[in-house]
Amino acid sequence: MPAATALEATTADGALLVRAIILPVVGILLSFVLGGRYAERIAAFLLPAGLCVACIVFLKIWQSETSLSYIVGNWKPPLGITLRADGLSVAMMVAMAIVICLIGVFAHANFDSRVASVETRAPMVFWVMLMAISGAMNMIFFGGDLFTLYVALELLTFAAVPLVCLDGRAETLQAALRYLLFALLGSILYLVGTALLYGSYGTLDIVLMSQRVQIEPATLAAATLMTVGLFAKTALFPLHLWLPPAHAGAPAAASAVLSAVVVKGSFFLVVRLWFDAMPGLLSVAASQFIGVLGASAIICGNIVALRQKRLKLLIAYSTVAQIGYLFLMFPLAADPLHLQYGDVLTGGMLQAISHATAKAAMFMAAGLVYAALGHDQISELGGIARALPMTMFAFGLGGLCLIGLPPTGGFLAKWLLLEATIATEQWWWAIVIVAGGLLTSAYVFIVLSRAMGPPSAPLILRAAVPKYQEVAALGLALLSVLLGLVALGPIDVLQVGRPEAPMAWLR
Amino acid sequence: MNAATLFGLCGAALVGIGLYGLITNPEPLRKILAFNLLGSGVFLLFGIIARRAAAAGLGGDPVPQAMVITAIVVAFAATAMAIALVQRLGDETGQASISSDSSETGEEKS
Amino acid sequence: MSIASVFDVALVALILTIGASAILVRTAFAAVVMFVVYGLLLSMAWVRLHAVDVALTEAAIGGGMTGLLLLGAVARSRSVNVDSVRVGYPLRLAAGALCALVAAGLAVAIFYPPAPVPTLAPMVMENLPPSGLGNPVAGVLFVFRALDTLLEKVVLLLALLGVWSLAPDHAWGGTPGLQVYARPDPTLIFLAQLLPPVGIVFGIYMCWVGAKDPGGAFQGGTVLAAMWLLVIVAGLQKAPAIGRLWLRVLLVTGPVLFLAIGLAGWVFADAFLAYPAGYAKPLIVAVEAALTLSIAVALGMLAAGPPVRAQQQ
Amino acid sequence: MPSLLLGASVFVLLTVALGLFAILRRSADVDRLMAVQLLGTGGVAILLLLAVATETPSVMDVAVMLALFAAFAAVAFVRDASGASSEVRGE
Repeated sequence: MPAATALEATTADGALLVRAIILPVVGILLSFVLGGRYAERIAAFLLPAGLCVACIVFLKIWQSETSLSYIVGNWKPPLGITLRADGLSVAMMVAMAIVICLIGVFAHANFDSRVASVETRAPMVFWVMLMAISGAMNMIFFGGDLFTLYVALELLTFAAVPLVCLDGRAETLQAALRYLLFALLGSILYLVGTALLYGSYGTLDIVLMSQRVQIEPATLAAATLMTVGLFAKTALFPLHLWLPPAHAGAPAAASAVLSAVVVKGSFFLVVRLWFDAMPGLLSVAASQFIGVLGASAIICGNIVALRQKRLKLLIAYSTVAQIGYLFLMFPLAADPLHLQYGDVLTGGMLQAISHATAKAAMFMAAGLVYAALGHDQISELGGIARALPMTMFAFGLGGLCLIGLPPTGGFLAKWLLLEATIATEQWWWAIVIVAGGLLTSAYVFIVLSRAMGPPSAPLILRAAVPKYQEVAALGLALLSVLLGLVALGPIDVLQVGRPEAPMAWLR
Repeated sequence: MNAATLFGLCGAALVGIGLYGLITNPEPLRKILAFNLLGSGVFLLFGIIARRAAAAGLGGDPVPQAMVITAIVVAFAATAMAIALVQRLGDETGQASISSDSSETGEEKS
Repeated sequence: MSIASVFDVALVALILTIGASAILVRTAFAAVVMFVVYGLLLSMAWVRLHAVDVALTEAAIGGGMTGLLLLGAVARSRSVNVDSVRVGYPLRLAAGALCALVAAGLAVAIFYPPAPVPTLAPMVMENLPPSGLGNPVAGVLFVFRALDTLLEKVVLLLALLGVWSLAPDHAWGGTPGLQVYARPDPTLIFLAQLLPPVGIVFGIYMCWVGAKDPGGAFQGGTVLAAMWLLVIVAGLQKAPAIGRLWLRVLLVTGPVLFLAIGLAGWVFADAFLAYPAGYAKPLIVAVEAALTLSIAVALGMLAAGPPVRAQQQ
Repeated sequence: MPSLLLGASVFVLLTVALGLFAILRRSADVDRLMAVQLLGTGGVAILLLLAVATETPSVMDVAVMLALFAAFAAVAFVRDASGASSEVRGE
């Protein structure tokens, strides 16, 4: 078993994982001392550097087909902490690093800190928080210890909440407060779980836990509380109420990072918890229940999105729906009769990644529309496609990915999930997937047809939109389309480090 | 029933009480207070887990104790942030509440 | 039933009563007072659980600092009309049932501990001597799980920046809202002259003793932060503007030193956050001292709140 | 000897509890301040008794901490009672 050997020692190149975590931390500390005027320059250097590290880690794992690990301070678990990177973590890490870098390019227009002679508030906060989010995500992807993951989760929360209310309007403050309370509740529930698990197994190391874990009251209570807490942070229906106002009210670059990146952190932990820390513990009934929540999110999120009058709110509700797809992988992967495990996990991760790219592109496009028109009322978008063709093209491509049309990443993800519904004979999830796609296509079509229609009054653009912002949005949208092609290439990297027999206890 | 179990039940009850306050109290400030109560209940759980694992001449397992110290500081930081948010919201709107429907306020804006 | 268990039962009953009334009592002010009392009681519970390090932290942060924050917020929100729509009865009943379920679930989990209780205490004691530390909790915080401690410092900095981010744009770089009153209160000034000398000595002692006995950077830093706040509140000293370079440098000193020593471990002890043999104790004491300062400044500024006035040039 | 000291600590705890209920039942804010002070003094007494009874000198540090922060909380009250209205807003 690769996971068991990974416990023994630091692997060659394991030091890369430390680098991926330290880089953003150095950036944060430097920004504090040098001041906000340098924050953007520091980020402009460190975020691409982080992407390079991510790519190197990706290549190492893809070529060697083994996971990397690093034992911090040479103290092996259970006493110490191990960082581990398997296929799931590197795939997510590279995707998030790319998205964060492009968001950084896009944000330059809004948070240029170099023009002012003194430190100003919004740029300082934005760039530091962006670096913090990239560090926290890396920590979540590599953390091999449930308590370290708790600290990383808090890091993510504290970085994300201020982004919501960066412009200081009352309604965004309200959204931020609501988000903070949900997030705090989520992390404290997660913390209860870690306490109980430590009490039962004397370790919080994920690999050690997976070897010791068994079905008993304390473990089930812990797993339930942790899962509920993480659901609240991921905004899974019906704990999604905080998300739309928070994501729709933030500045466009912040919305993009919140919707594309931040919610994936807590989702990734749910996956770690059920598929790595407690493999095979998820009962069929519980997994069906999670699936029902996911399905409700898809249907409700999409229907509410259809009824929105504002573009940013529509996109935010569509995030609620797309999060639902992520959780369909639980009933599909936990069916003990059909071990479709690997493909479903690949599908779920692809959905997370393609949603990240597509949604970031769409929020950026919406932000550009808002900047150009001074509003984002869908009914008055007429003529915008002619004024901002590249922006609306990016929006449309992102929409195609969300709908799941070939050859987009969204198509591949949903295809893998659909295949699994057939293989495991759970056709009811297939209905939800297809219905969700239809509903999505309805609102994407509404927006696009409005945008391409004639303007009700002569269109006056309030501000010129910088070309590079449009290019950043289009770049992300194209990525989301091209993601479908990974089926030909490195998709098998996701399987690296997976235990060969996920349902070990069945044997 | 030994002392660890007794304090463990106390922690469990505090988690329940704090959760109740967090859900039912409409005032943000009281919600924050309830969150702290809930947190301290959780910390007590760590405490009894440490206590009942006493060995090697120590009164308790130091690992969960260290985790609690980290968690207490994080909870304080969270409280500070939440309170600053409530106060700014109070300054902006003249009232401190998170109960109004924000999707509507969102529409009013533009 | 031994006398010790009589004490425990009485303490638990008191904690639960005060805790529940902090939730149920009518006015926010009364609730906050209850909460401060509750925090102080809880530190006794931690003593009974043989976790003196935690008892120190709880008394300082749980009761004292959080109490100050909440009190300040109550004082300000009195002029603000809070919409007092109470949640409906059925919903409260449902919430009560849910919370009772959660508490019962936890109680069940506690009642059935695993047969041999797993513990890392022997392993900690076995590996502690090379570090030269006598306090096992400090050992966990700075040796075995140093990564958590380092990251937590970053969390603290981020939370501080998050609090600052709630300032109005024009006030950025200015001074926090915590300030002197129009009429300096003689009682306050007396206390602010009396308490800090004692407190500062105790804070330094806490940091120093942490390597051997319960205490450490967190507890020491919190005491120093409290004393600093006291002096500011009494008007004996001004809160610093958040743009000050010395403030920023102090804030990052601890984490930077920690990180630097961690990186040095990469070169000299072949692992990130490992200490070279023989140098562990002086290095850890240095990190703790620097962290005490950084924590003191960070906690103090967190409690002081976002800047409200632009700095006069 | 330890049991005598523990007995004494139980006695102090019970008196503190009684005092707390008596004080907290009143509604004046200044009275509530007394609750914290009562716990400051009573708590110190209890912790010192526990420290001697269980022979853990480090518990005395907790007693100092408790005394310090009870006084600190009192300052917060004074601030609240005397200066809440005069606090200048940074509008």
